[in-house]
Amino acid sequence: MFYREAGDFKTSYAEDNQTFPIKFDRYRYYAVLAVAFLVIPFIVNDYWLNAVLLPFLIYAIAAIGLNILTGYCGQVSLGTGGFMAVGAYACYKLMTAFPDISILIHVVLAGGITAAVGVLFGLPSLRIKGFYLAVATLAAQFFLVWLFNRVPWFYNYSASGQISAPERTVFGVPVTGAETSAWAVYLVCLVFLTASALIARNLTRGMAGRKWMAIRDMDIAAEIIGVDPLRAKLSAFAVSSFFIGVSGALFFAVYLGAVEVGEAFGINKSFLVLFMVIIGGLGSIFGSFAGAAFLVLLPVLLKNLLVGSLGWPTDVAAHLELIIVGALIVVFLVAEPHGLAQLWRVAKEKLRLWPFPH
Amino acid sequence: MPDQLIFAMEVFLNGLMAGVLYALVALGFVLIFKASGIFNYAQGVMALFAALTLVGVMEGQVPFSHLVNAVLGTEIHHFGWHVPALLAIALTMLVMIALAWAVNHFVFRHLVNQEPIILFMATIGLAYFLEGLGDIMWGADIKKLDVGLPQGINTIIDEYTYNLFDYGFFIDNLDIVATLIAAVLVAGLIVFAQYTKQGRAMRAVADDHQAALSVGISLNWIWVMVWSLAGFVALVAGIVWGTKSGVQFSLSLIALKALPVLMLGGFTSIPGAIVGGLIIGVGEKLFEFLIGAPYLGGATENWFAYMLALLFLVFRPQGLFGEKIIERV
Amino acid sequence: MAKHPEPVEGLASIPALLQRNATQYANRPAYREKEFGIWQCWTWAEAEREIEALALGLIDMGVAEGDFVAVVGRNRPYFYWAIVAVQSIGAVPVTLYHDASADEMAFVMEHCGARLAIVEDQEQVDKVIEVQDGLSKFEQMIYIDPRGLRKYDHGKLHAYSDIQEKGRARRADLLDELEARRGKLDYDSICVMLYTSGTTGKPKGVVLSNRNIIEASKSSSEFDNLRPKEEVLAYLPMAWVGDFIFSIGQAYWCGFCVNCPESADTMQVDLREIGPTYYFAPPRVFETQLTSVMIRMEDAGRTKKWLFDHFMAHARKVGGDILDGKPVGAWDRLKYGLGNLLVYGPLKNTLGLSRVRVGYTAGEAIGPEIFSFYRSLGINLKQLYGQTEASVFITLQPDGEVRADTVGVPAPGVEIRIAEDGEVFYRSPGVFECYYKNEESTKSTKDPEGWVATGDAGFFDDETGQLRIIDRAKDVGKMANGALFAPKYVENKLKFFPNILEAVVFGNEREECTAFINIDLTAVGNWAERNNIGYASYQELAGHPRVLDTIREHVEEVNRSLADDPMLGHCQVHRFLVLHKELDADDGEMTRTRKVRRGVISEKFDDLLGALYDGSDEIFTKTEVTYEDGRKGSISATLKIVEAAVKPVEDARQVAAE
Amino acid sequence: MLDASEGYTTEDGRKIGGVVMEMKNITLRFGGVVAIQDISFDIREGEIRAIIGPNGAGKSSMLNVISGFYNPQEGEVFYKGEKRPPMKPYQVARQGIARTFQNIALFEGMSVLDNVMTGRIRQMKAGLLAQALWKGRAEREEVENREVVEKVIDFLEIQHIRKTPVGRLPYGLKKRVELARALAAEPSILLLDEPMAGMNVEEKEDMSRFILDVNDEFGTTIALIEHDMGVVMDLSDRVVVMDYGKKIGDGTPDEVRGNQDVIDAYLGVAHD
Repeated sequence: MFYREAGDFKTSYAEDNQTFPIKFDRYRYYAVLAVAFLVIPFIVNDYWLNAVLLPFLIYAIAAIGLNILTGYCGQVSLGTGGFMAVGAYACYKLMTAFPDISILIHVVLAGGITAAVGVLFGLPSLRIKGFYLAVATLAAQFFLVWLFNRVPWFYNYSASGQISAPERTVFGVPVTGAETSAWAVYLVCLVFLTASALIARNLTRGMAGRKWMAIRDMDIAAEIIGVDPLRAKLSAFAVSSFFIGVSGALFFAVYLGAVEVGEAFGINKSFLVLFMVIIGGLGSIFGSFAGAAFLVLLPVLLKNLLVGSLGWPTDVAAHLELIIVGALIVVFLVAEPHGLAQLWRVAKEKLRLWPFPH
Repeated sequence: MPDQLIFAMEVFLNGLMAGVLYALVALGFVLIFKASGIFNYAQGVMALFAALTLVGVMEGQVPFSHLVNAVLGTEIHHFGWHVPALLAIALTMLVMIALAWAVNHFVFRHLVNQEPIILFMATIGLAYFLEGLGDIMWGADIKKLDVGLPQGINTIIDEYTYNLFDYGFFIDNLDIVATLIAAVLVAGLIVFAQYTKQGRAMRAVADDHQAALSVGISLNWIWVMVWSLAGFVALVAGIVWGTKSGVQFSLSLIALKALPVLMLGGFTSIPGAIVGGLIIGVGEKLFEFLIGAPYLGGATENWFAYMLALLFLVFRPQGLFGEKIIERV
Repeated sequence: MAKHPEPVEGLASIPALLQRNATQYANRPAYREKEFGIWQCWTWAEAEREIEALALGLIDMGVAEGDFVAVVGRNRPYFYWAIVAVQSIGAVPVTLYHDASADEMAFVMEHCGARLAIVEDQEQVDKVIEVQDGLSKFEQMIYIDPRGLRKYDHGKLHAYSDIQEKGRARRADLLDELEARRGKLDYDSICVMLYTSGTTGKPKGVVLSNRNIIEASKSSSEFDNLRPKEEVLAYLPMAWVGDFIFSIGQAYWCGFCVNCPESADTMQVDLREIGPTYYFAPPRVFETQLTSVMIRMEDAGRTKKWLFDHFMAHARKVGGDILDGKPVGAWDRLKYGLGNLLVYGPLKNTLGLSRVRVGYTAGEAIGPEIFSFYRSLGINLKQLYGQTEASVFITLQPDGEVRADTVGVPAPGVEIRIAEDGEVFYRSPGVFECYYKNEESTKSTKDPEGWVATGDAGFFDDETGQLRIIDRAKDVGKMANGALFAPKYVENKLKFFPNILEAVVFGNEREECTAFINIDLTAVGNWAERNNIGYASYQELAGHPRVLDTIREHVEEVNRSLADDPMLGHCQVHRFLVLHKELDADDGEMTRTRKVRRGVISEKFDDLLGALYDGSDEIFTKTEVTYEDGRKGSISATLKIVEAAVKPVEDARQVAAE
Repeated sequence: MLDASEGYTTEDGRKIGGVVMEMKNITLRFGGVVAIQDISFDIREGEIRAIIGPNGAGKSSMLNVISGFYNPQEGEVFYKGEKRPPMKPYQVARQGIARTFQNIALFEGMSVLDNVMTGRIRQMKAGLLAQALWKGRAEREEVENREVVEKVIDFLEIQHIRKTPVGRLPYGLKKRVELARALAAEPSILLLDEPMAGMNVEEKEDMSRFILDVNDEFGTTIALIEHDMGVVMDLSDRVVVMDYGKKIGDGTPDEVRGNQDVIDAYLGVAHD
């Protein structure tokens, strides 16, 4: 309905395979960026930051990561929580070991380390396929959590066995520790998310992405036309784990501040992120955003509705949430396996064809 | 005879028993997987759900009382009667069958011919749903379950072993009973699968959906049946574990243990499930006893099974008893 | 005697204009073609280099001044370059319809004595090879697409790119020659020779000078103030004068960009992508487009349908007036604005017409319904009247004075005279030089004062002062009772019904009028589907009683409207039949521009014609047809003759007799 | 048999070069089953080489050996004069051997364009980092290879479905897309696995035209297997005939037509 594509033609391949080939989409994207960077920082308050924005931004990064592995390369992983933990602990060790290096660099390095670990646990993927692999990744999940739990070196021998982020600043503004201000924290995560999305987009629209998707759609054929399965899969694991590591680092350092590995990065975290990807849409960057937003907002809404408005006991609300989320997963897998992203796509097509039905 | 070895033997025996229970849960997976290609992650939660329901029925709890109270502001909790164990078990079984029907009717009927991984993720969703449902029906608090299974140290073995190497093995009666139950169950299932009409139909379906259909076997019926069977297995597992360590969320984590068991045994083989279960049970107990506790700070049971399965898979992807996969173009 | 305007600033030829654009608009796009998934683009400077290379190559091949060069292909930059290149070396381009049959091509090429042919691909090459032995002057051929031509003998066959390569290679020593030749071109030298499809007889070669083309382009461009930033989509046959004027004359005069679609069947998509600002299409195109819009809206959801109908109704009410700048109430304007957001805007967008600033239709009369539909959307669609001999423009409709039933006021520099028998004569700088090798028809068409007979009958409408065309002058006959007989006028009225694709009305020298009718397969077929009427073929559908009823209603409606017009009241159709085959250019029943060949048809179907008058109520007939692949076959059918009610006209005889 | 060194000229005047690939005494077994038994033949620069035979003759196995999907237990493969060590399929592909599949193996989740682009793997070497930033080599390669691919798309006349997801295409078009993918690799040998399988006459004609055009335009060496004898005879320059894993004929279509064993095999005379 709002699309005016006449006269919007492409004279170069660069234009043709840009991320938003349609003018209208492009402008809408710019608008969103503008609001995210220039408006929200001025109006964001602590409640919104901690209840909605931060979790959304951070989970979105994780979701993008998992989507690359599962949605694009077709390798299902239940180890997300474990890998986030790696990111978190790597970041913690770096922060404490090199206090005067910028936290931003630490976060990126943490991602790098996670990527390495990811590759390690990705190795079996050459031999194991489908949910055999999924189950195998559980090994990563449990082993890593156990590792950070039991080896004191990781939590610097602190009595509590917890890790807690010391104060670090970016351009003199504290972004971790007790003295942080909402807008700064928000911006840091936003920057990481934007960067992640762009990188992911570039990878998935290029040869790397094609190799991954080839493996996903038909691994044997892919190998016969020249895709090295091991390298393709490992690169997927690496990239995916990198993003997940970054999100883990932010989750710990910027969001929670103090973490006990068991509860922060347990198996449920793995499932949560997996659900985000399924509900959002496998094989779609936008889907990762949608899924993250959805599963972050849902509990908040339920809580406000049931507990806030109706005054139900919180545990009932929590149980209801489990039921709803579980049901949603099934519903999406049955009704719309491609998730919210597909719904979005369809809606867009309808708008483009308006007023015609097809 | 050195103590170390004796302790090891005790650990071994305990591991064996734990293994039997793993095998029991694993069986639930195998049943469903063979018949419908679904890898039912929710098996463990089903066990939890079964146990919760059993307790609820026995103590005459009002289902959904929390929810009802929350909505209507009422204060209802119990009907005030107590149901004898056996009847309660029967009732619970009915609930499990109803559940089996619902699961097939509302979920998997619509997911026929989907890739296994999709089905798998669906069962994860199902697991969440059941967990939530169980909690909201019966409340999330830890419950004691007692259907009159013997518990406590088995004095006979204790004395016998004491006379043997003047050290009495601690073997819990419950474990012995459980082992027996499991053994019976396993035997029963095998007999069922091999010698009954339904069993053969089930195996036919497992081999080839189309063929099964063509000889007039109703897939839906078979699926409801296997889900009910799985429900039954879950119920038994629920009773045993519930009695052992109380009915609580951690119960559903046993299921996760069953996964490596299956990866070892192969998803399609009943004997595989049993052998796998024993290997895992014994393996993790011994590993913890010999290496974990002394050198790694303990609690290695959390991951040993998975690591073992993972390494194992890398070298034999189809598991111990699984069929070999030949790739074609 | 017509005055002979002289070139401004020495812009005496197309090549001269090219030189100007190459400097003045060096980096503005001159040509775009959809190929390999994107719009390949050439600026004026680049186009100039391409053309120069080709021109040099042609000289290198030995093409002499005054040679005729046949250009056969669909709209592609390469062919436009070829035309200009040929001009710049003093030779004469002759454009041919690329869907012409081999012997049609043979006739033209032999008539103009082409030495060289520039064609598109294997298909065209084969066609020429098939006939080349019969061509006395023909020597060589240049092709653009090498696909499948590898194994051909390249003695007399050259690849376009190779010729250009040679040209570039020999630039140093041939450039002077080229400039010399280009320098000689003036307003009187021949710009192009176009063959009129000719509704009767063999095609005639219309010789147009640079004066004709440039003056016509100049004045018409000023009339609609076309600017360098216009975008046009070149999709109409290159052999047709219109395309030559729009895509070369005006494009070079104004320096705007010509866009070529990827292929005929992607035309709609490409149109939408480009979104032209200056657009021409024959009524038929608008017709089919409207039909498809309506069909697509049929399966729209309820609300959508309602929105559409509601706002379209409003558009019909005020849309035209708003476009003509007439006073319209604020509320109506507001509502129209809303409609524009919800319906018109998206609709125009999907049709690819949202950027159209000036749109023209011509060649046939357009149905008032169709016409007003597009205008009410806010598309500035206008009519013009013209012909090859006039370098297109005779009359044009000025913005804001647009009517469905008139063709506008005389174009700048054009004088018009109406003969007493109603035939329209005109005189202008655009008037053609002569018919090539055809003295007498030149004489018969163009008198010494330079007045040209259009062959159409018409009159100036009193209220609007615009010209109104009734019919081909020679087709305007007298009926037995002496009343005026204007078949085309009636046929158009019939064709305005979406269900009727073609109509041929007879009645000259006869007591009463009758008609052959072609149904529109898309429209009627869709109707049939919705009323679940099964049919296997065009023929079966055409014979269906309910279809015949519908057509009869249409005919009777036309009769009623005719009855009100004293001059044409006697042209009411008394009896008609629906033809068992679609009239087709391949069977010679229509021209390539899809004008009905009345003569041919009445001979070919004389049995049917007989039946229409001898009162029989059905007739069996057998007709030979040509299929796409050239094979011949024959179809036979029994056709019903349908009676249509007519409305008596009072003393029409006197009116006609006066 | 022709001498391995110099080439020959086909009756339609195409110059056929030296040997590109030679199979020497290939034997392939699956467990006990012998799929290919001691077969030798060669493929020459620029020719259309066909391997025909009744179903189950071992044609596909042979193709899979050439494309490195199976490694034969005995025998040697010489490629461009050098003995080819046992290698992974993707390594073979990167040597410039592209193929299509009997039952189409396209990537259903990707657009036609992306599918064909995957054919360019060999040519696109930009590192992960470059791709992540979409700068320098990655960006350049993307455009350059897109140009090549578009030429192929244009050549096979699939422009109109460029951006359609492969999953939605009819069978005939899928076959063409698959050919496009193989062609995009600019292979030195193009292997076609039953290119006409399951096609109607019209589609077969199109496909044959494309195969000939490909060989004609790009001089691509083509090795195809097909059980439909008629088509093959018109297409190919030389034909290997297999039956029950053995080679029973090799030579020009006419020579093969005359061969008694071949006739028997096709008329299904009982095997002893």
